[in-house]
Amino acid sequence: MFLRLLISGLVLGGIYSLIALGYSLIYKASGLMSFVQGDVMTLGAYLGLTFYRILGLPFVVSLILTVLCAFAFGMLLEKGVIRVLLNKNVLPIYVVLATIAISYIIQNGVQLGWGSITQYFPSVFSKSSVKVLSVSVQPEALLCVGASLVCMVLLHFFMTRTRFGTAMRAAAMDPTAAYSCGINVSMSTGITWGLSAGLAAIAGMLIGPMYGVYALLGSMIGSKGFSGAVIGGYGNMYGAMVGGILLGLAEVFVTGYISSTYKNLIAYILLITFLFLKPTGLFNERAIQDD
Amino acid sequence: MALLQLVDFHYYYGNIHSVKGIDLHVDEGEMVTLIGANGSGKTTTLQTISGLTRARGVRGKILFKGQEIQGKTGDKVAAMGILQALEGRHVFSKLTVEENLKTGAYLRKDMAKIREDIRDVYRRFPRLEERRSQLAGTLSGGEQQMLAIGRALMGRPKLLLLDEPSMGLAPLIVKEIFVAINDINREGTTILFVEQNSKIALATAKRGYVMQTGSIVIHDTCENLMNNEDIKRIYLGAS
Amino acid sequence: MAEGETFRIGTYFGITGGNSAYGIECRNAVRLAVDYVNQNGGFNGQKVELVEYDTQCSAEEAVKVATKLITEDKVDAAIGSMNSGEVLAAAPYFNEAGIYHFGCGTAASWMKEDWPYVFRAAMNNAFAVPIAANLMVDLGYKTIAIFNGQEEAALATANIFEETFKGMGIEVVARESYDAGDTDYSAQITKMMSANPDCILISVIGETGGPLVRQLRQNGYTGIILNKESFMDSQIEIAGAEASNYIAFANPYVTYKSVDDCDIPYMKEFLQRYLDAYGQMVKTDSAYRGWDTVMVMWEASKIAGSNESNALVEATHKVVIEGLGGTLDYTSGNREGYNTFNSFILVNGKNVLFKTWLEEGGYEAYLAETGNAK
Amino acid sequence: MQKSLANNSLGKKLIAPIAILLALGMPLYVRGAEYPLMLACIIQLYVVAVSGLDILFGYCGQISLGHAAFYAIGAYGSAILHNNFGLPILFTMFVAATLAALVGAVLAIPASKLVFHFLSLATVAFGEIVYQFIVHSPGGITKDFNGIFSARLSIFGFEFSTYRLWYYFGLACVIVFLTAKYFLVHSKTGRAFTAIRENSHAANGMGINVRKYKVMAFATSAFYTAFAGAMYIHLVGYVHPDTFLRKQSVLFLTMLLFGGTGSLTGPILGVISVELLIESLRVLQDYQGFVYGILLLIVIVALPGGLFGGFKNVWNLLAGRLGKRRGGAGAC
Amino acid sequence: MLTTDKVTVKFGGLTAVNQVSVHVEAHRITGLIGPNGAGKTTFFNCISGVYRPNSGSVIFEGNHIEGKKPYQVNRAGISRTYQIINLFKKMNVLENVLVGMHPRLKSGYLSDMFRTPSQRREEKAAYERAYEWLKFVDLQDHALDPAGSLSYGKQRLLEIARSLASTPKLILLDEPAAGMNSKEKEELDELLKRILELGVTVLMVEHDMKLVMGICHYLNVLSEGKLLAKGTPSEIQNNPDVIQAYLGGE
Ligand SMILES: Nc1ncnc2c1ncn2[C@@H]1O[C@H](COP(=O)(O)OP(=O)(O)OP(=O)(O)O)[C@@H](O)[C@H]1O
Ligand SMILES: Nc1ncnc2c1ncn2[C@@H]1O[C@H](COP(=O)(O)OP(=O)(O)OP(=O)(O)O)[C@@H](O)[C@H]1O
Ligand SMILES: [Mg+2]
Ligand SMILES: [Mg+2]
Repeated sequence: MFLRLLISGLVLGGIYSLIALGYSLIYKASGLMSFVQGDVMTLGAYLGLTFYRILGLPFVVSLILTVLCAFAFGMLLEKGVIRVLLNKNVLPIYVVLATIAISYIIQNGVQLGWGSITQYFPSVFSKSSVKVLSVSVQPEALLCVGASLVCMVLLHFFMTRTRFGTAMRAAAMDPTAAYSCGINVSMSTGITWGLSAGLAAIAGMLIGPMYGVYALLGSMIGSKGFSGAVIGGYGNMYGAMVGGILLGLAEVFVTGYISSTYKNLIAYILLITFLFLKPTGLFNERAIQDD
Repeated sequence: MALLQLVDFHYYYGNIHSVKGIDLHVDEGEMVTLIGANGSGKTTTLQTISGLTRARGVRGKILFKGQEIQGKTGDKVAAMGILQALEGRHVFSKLTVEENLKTGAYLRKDMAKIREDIRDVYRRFPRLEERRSQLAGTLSGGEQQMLAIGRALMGRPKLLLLDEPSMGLAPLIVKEIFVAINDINREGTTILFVEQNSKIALATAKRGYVMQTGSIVIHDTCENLMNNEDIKRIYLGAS
Repeated sequence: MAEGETFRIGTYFGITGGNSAYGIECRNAVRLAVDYVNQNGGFNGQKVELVEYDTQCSAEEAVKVATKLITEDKVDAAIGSMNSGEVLAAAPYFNEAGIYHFGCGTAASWMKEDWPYVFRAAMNNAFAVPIAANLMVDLGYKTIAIFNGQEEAALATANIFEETFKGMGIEVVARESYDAGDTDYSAQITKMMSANPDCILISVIGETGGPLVRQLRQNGYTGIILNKESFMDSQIEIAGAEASNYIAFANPYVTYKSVDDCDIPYMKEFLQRYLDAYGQMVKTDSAYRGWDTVMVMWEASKIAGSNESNALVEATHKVVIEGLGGTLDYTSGNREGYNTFNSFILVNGKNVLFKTWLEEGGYEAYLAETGNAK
Repeated sequence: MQKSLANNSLGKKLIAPIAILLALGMPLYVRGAEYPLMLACIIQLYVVAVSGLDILFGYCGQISLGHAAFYAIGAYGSAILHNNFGLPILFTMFVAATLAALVGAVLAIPASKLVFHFLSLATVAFGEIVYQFIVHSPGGITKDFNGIFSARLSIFGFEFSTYRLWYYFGLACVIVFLTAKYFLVHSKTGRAFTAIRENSHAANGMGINVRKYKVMAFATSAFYTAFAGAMYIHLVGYVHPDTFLRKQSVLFLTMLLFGGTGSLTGPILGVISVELLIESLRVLQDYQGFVYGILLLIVIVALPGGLFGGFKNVWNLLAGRLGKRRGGAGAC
Repeated sequence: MLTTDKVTVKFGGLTAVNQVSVHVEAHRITGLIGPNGAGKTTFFNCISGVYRPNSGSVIFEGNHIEGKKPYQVNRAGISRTYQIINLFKKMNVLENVLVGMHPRLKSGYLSDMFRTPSQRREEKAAYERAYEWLKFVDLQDHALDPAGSLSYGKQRLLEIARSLASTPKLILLDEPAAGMNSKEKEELDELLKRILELGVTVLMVEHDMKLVMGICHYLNVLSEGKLLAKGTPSEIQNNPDVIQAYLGGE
């Protein structure tokens, strides 16, 4: 049972990580908190479903199209809503609330567009399961873990080592000064939101075949991903990954060895414990001025 | 032709008319200062040139090399070669000193030259080199001021705008800063700066504008300004 | 009430929110049924008019809506949500106001209250339990694991199952649950499987069934799955046809892939009507519940000869009609229509009567196919 | 001159809120309009809840996305105390609210070192934890996912059996709570709250025990919201745990921001407009959630100062002194 | 009045304040000068409770105050202004001063909430006193303006008024003249003298030598975290170490 639980925990953690990365990216590169990541994932799953199942395009093509659409959506969100709010110099809570409103819109919008019944997302691979250490796992799940690993490394490198990444962080800290250094702040935050929407869409396409696609698919996973991001160190890419996995393992082991009743409780207790005892998370990330 | 020219320039914060129609020009290679009492609109003017204020509040013309730049966003203006060291430092608090400097050179591609320029800044402000991997937010007030100036220099501007460069600096450093400003100007960078320490400002620059409650009241060479009785009384102190 | 006026039926369904798929289908069927009734003389000559509200699948909204229907819209009768929690919240208001009311949730709880104005024309999970539990006896199974959701209908039903199994000498070796919104059940499944039960009972509501069965099979469970209700077409789609094999349940009715799959004439007629009106097949059994509900009310109005609430209530106790899932008989006084049902097992995408399946050697074939012979 | 600075009279400030509430009571004079009356009652209890949140957020600057937890503690606490121990209702309401205030204080002690984003996350987690405790309660005391029933309000044997009667009770609560809020925020304590909101480091340097005041703000706010929760259960008679999901916390915040923070009138305007919006969207059925989201977004983007801020601006414009526009409720 | 004994503050490997012992005489203006990054602000933060010194002690009127929280230090009678202006920007000028009076007001949570008669009396008196403080720094005309709308120089004055409002025995000023022009500096000079007349002791960090040399009774010079020199202004002005590290030769 231990091995089985371990593997399910890792797989679940991989999914949380992919979402967590998006949250961390937004926070690190724009200093903002968004609640919409989980729902963008839902949207991504629906888009993927449309391209892949309904229009019958090949998976890779559907994936690329979905990510592009999500990227555009993220950019649009930033340009049409977030930027407008930031320009008005409002409190950051308005941005949070705006993302919550957007998540309502997505949740209700996909129901209008695709109906409220759970949609079937066909498997990507011909094989429905592969064995990992004698435990059968869906290939999509492995892909999910792989994707989050790759994204983690890429994003970490991008944010800390590249000029553009540093510029993004700078823009998050002090937009006025960033402008005066020649950084197109609006563009850089736009790209950030686009990227994290793209990430969420990848997650959506990968978990669609596992869980089916429905309007509230992303809402719980979204909150868990968020917790993962904070536990790891909000704004740190490695932290997001490790936090997500930790959360996945914690949930699974609590269910396995204690009771499924405490499965969700444990996630939030972990979150609040970290916030109170170590708000900088496992990776001791101090991304943005927040004091 | 003037490198920078403001024609009948106004600025409004909502209904507050904070700059009331000024004309100002800076010629290529010149060093010009803008002095004036608190709240007279100096910062507003500089920030508007850099495209950092709200475009909605602006009336009038801002010409750079004869081209209208009014309404361009900050990054576009920076790309044209106008860089500013902001009042109140505005360092990137969670970036290290060195990352701050590199960000200053964001628009440049020549890595080798950038590294050279970083060394140059460190030579001017050895203090910064000692602190190169410290987060900028934890620097002392004066160190942040040095960093802000250094960062603006990193962009190799055509026109450098400095807003109160001496604020919070020790007397020794103030002198050094102005020596540096002179050097930079001599090396070909045009400079427009705002300064409360009018004595040193007038001693450094060639021409000066004096602002009062949003208008330019006097405009003359620094030499003449230093001998102006009103200026002496208000800005240079009795001594 | 004067002749010629309309008979107003208020409805409150969760049209948006968590389980809205069910609310929407049910509402659709209610609309269909009302059209049918109106074409056929209405309620004692009165045209039926629907006053519809969305509860967003929330009990608080259900209470508000109930108050509005009663005091503002002054409806003559009401049909309520698929979600038993909402019925539980709203039904007392209708009962207190003396308004003829039908709920569509399947939980046992709200019919246990002493609310004489509150009826049901859908299955009561509690009645299905012994029938379904008997399947275990038929198969000679001794141990079972239970997996349930936390919503009223799912939880209460699982509890009754557990009681029933205990009474039959069947051991419950594991009991697991999940919360609304969870997507991943692998840990619970692992835990249940490590208890090595003969069979797994799932008592979940809404859209969870599909992904759950999929994950059960994914994690290597090949045994028979006992479901608290029929495994509907929408769920088969998600779970995949292969994974949905060998799901057994007791229920008045099942869903069909196409109209032709159905060979019960009355049901077939209804399916066709629904397909014509909405351009798609009925995917969940909630549509059946909506239709049956209106038909029972209509019959009651005919018996009563009046549309007055108390008369309707009284008349309902005399109603015996054929519903979509067999006989709806209210004469026992428990305000429930369906009192007996069939057992089915889902084999190769078809719902086969359990008895038939056993008799025709289905079980042996299953053992051979899955290698589960003990 | 100083005097007028000190006492910009309570009477004047309370006129608007009370007038609005009385206007809401219009149905009182119209017979048989139960439904609007019920809405008016719900609005009243939301006003109490949102005013509580305003003390915390509008004045003290501490964000909470978990206020539904306090609302739940009030509702469940009062119901359980009344159902299981037969204590009189008004008393159980106060006990439950006090309990929530204690919980709020305990939460605030570690939370007081967190700021904006991290604080809001901590409150989200807190809200979820309380929800989890309700649905998986020890001994099933909350009846878990089923929700619980409780009696309608009665005081000293007098039953508030109709919405009309309850309305007067609600009005009294609103007046008491708003007056207390007014006194509190226009005092040393209130100034300390605002100072913490504006700049907690400087507040600390000015001799304000920041943690203590944050704890006070949390506790006060929790008391208000929990009391509203208790009002709710004894108005409706039934609560379901899903009423206390994050959605509810967001609703409180939405109402507050809709109306405008840091004022007496803002929460009232916010509650009324959001409630009416929800009511009027009901007819849209399938589209209501979608349209609600869009309207919400539009209001956030177009009117970030809230309605009160918006009204104030219009008023200033009319009074021809827009030039003197102050920081005011809107922008903060 | 205030004595520090070998106060040391370290940030990781960096020793920002190194074994600094100074003494502040009551009813005097004591200056603290030194190059940028010498540790002056850090030293202030140590006295006012923002940082806890790694070692050494801060003794105020015979009591150890090191490690106390800022609000406790304030209550002990030490009040301060900030190098980077730290006002309550959206509160009006009068309210800023009232917040400054916070530790001297006696009313509590419940008396505030129920507005008891004694609370009412106290509030009224507080408003009047706050107004007096505004007159003291000549800001009475701005009483109802939001603090954030004042010009830089006036904001500095308000900071001073706010910190005076807690009737401190010692007031710490961090670069009060930064961003002021000559005329305003002269006014500041005069204000400092009046503060002294109130019986308040002043400890001040400032880079403007003209102001410092003119008004301070005694000077301490920090450099690289260490106390480099101390003495009267004229002694300091002629101290070669100080000239070399800080003042620069003419
Ligand atoms: N954000 C703002 N909102 C409203 N008014 C402002 C704002 N910023 C500046 N002002 C006003 O505009 C006028 C000019 O300000 P500005 O900062 O340009 O002056 P300055 O000459 O740079 O003064 P200082 O020497 O103090 O830096 C002042 O009266 C100030 O009060
Ligand atoms: N949190 C910190 N972490 C690391 N180093 C710090 C921190 N705070 C201050 N320092 C360093 O300690 C030294 C002393 O800083 P401090 O602010 O006390 O200088 P200062 O004397 O006030 O200088 P200035 O006149 O420029 O304001 C500086 O070199 C600064 O970089
Ligand atoms: Mg300025
Ligand atoms: Mg300093």
